[in-house]
Amino acid sequence: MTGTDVPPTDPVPYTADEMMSVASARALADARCCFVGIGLPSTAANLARRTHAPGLVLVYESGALGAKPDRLPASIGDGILARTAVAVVSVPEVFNYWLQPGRIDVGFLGAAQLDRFANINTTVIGDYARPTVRLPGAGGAPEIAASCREVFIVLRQSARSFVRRLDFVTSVGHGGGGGDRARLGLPGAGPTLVITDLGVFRPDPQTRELTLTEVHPGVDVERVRAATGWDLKVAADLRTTPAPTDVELAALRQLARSLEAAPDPAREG
Amino acid sequence: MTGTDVPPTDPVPYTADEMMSVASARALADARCCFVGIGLPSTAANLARRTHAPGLVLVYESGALGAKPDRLPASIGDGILARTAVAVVSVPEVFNYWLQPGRIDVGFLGAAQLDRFANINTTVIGDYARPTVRLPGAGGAPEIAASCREVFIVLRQSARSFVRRLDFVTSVGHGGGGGDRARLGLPGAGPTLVITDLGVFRPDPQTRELTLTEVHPGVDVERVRAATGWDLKVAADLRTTPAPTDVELAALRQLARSLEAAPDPAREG
Amino acid sequence: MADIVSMAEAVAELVRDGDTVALEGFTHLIPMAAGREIIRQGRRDLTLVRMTPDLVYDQLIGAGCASKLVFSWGGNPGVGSLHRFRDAVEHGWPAPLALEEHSHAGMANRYVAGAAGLPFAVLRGYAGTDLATVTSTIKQITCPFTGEHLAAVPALNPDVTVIHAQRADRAGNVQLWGLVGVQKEAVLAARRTLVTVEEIVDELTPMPDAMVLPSWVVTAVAEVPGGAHPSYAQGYSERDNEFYAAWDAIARHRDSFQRWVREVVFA
Amino acid sequence: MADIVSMAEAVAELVRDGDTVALEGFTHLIPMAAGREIIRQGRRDLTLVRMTPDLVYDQLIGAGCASKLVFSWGGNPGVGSLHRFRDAVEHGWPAPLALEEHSHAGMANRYVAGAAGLPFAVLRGYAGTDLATVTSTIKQITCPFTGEHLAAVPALNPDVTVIHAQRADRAGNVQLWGLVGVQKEAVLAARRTLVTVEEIVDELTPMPDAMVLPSWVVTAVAEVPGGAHPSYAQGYSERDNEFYAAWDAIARHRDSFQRWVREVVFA
Repeated sequence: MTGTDVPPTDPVPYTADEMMSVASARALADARCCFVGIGLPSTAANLARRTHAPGLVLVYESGALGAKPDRLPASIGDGILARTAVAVVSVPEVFNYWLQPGRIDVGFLGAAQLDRFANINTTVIGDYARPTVRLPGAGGAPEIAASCREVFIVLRQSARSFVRRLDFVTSVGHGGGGGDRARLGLPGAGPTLVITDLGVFRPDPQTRELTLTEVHPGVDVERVRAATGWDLKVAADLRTTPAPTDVELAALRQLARSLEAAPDPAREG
Repeated sequence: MTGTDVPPTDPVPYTADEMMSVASARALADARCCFVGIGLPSTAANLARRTHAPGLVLVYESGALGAKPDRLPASIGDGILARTAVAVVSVPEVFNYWLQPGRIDVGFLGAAQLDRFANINTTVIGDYARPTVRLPGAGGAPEIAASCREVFIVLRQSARSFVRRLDFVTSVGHGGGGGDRARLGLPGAGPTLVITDLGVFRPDPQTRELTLTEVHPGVDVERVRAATGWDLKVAADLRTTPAPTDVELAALRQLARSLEAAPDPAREG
Repeated sequence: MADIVSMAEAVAELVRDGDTVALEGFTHLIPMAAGREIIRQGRRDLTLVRMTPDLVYDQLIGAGCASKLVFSWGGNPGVGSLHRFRDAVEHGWPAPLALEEHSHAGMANRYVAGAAGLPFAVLRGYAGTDLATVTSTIKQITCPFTGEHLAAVPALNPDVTVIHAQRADRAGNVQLWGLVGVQKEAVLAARRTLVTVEEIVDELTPMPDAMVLPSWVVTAVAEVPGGAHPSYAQGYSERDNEFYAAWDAIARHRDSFQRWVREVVFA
Repeated sequence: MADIVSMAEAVAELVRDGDTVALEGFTHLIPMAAGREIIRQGRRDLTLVRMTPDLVYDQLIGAGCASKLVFSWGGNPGVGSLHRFRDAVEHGWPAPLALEEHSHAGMANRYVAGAAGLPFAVLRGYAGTDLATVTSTIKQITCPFTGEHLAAVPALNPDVTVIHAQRADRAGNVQLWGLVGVQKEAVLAARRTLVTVEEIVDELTPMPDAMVLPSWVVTAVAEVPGGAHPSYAQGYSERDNEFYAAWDAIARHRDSFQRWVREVVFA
């Protein structure tokens, strides 16, 4: 785990990444099924299944429906997903029959860059034809962002990731603001929650601009502003995220240990 | 078996239906795979596998690819097809991935009415909205007729089945004649052979009108003309179909006996 | 998650007058018992959707449950005619029956589009046939890359789909194997789904050529052993070809059919 | 019917300079050994098609076999970047690499159309993204029934598709199970197909969640045990996650990559 230690005001010290994973898992309390990308979303979804949401159905783009891995999968195609799934289907089927019709409650995405309307770039930094950094690209994200009933985004926050203007729109959040999803014919509600290592953001009901609604314990608004590339809106009733409980931390750490020869899952787009 | 007995000029007497089935089976000598409807086509295809074409791949619209039934299936969904198939696929898959791309050499169809261009009616006798006889309808036939590399048609011949004008075009043979399939964008060659209880017909290379090229033993041209609703073209080098051999008859009769509680398969469209 | 209920409760709850109803199963696993339950509960004005109406719809049509049929092949497989279907089409008895008629490929693709949340499907089909002249749900579409003309058919999204399967577990996950037809698509295309099963088990043992429909796309499961008869459930029963042949005589005349409804369906 | 040959013979016969080549397998069953054989045989100017380029295309791109990549997600799963892919795109080394970039849903549907003999596929996709501005093979299409606008993508029909599977029988029927990805579609869409398998057996025992590709749609089968490493073959091997992590260091620099090609591929 990377990230900054939070002062041990709580019984068990925890990292900012752990706070982010716990907050992400909590967000899945009401979801019935979740389309899971690897990395931070997979950690959150598997943590939710191990704590408050044991019935959460995990759908992986590799074709595993209702996977119940007893450790963190090392990739979206980890054999444990097929072996523990309720059903295994082909990749065309998972996109056409399961994602596209809006059967998935929550799509859980990562991002390299995010803008104030929760649009996502995972394609390039710089110009598309002559990029400074070539990122992995779209994968399943454009249609996950389009078709899930709602979308949660989890990423580490900095002025380089929370940008004024995306270099490339890989996946649409709220486009240019209120009403844009309807204009584009996107069926789902789009991003309703963005969770970072600093806090939690929700779109304004009208403008759909991301608003800081929670800061994690020990984080102040100025630190969040410094890590945001636009003029950040802050909710009037800004709250502080409850710190991870001992139970949550124990479950998260057991999960993390379960991934043998652990690569850094956060680096997968 | 129904039909008229042929005078016993051959060692073993046989019926006109048996001659039709044997001639149909022989036609599959060069095919690698065959899309099989139930009834007469199924009898022919299974007879071919048991005699001269043991490697013939049978594809059924129920989703059985490479079925090797050891008896005549009682329906296209007979369990023996799934149990003996190389692969079992869904109905959408059999049409979309196996039939539509032109993977099938021969589509073997039956018909209620046929016209001189080998177009097929299996929908209605009389007016569509107020039919005299409502027939079963299209089933898989329109796309079998469109997409197989070639099509064989087998049916009992009479002036009621070989008609001047179809009451309804369910499946296209050669449309209005030469060039029509290309104009309609139909990928396969269309009907190349029509086999009845009286003889064998092939389309004229230019006009695509059906021409009598073989009569079965004991059948004369006048009898075929009387059972044809249009002015029949007869090939200059009209031949006589070789009579069924003892081996063919034995295999056919063993197949017929294998169908327990045998319904009349010829009545399925 | 699927509720485990009796078939009578499930039909009462899920199948409503005026609904568009699909009872699917391609020769294998036809939900015959559910069809008879719909007759018993006196549903009316149904739009019946099915590739092969088979005996199950011959019975529903003859019993006066249907006002429309969406289909692609209406015969008694291996036997001959569906006499109740013919009587309705040829003579409007017991009620006129509107037809929306496709090919198998068209019907299968309509379910595919329905399952996929698309408004239409594309296929190479119907060209040159008279089907497009009598069926308004067949149109042409042009490939935006090659300019080729292809057929388009609209999605089928039944109000309720009913299928029969071999097994379900107590959570309502459904397992079927053998010839699986168009059942997955018919279930995924529907707003509500009822699955009758041969048995409910503690655990679904993985089987070759099996598919599992997760309980979260199934509304209700009812245990109905033999619920496919005279169709069959691979691993549980054989197709009753003799009954298919015998149906010809039962259905050929209105009075013998009505006697069958009285004495068998309402027994 | 499929020929049973050596992998070297099969690649020599089936993969030609300038071909459009798809090596498929979604994390599971990636035909890695066949990729190295293509490098050894010095193929050039390939259009490489694959949803997730993964290590197999990082290697082919770094070795200079490719002039174009058709793909949807080019990372090292669970690790980070594909450095050879990035070097080709960012610096044109060892050769410029043209990109045709889609989403997973778009790529999957392009294979579906290819397998189905259709010129294009329809999906709900790409709306509002910049992908359509950089990729010419994304267009809009209008539903002829509802007027809705949807995305259209053209069929993918590779000259040759290569996959890895668990087993084949001596007739060349191929069996694979577990996560089967888009392999059936990639095989059916191709003009020629090569399948490497863990083993050739006398008889294919039916397996749960297995699919069989009949030998008449397979051109050649080669027995290559471990041919998916560091990907895996369920029932035969585990994914070598450590190799995926180690690849990051090997591929990060041109010289370490070239040493790997010399010492491992040409060993």
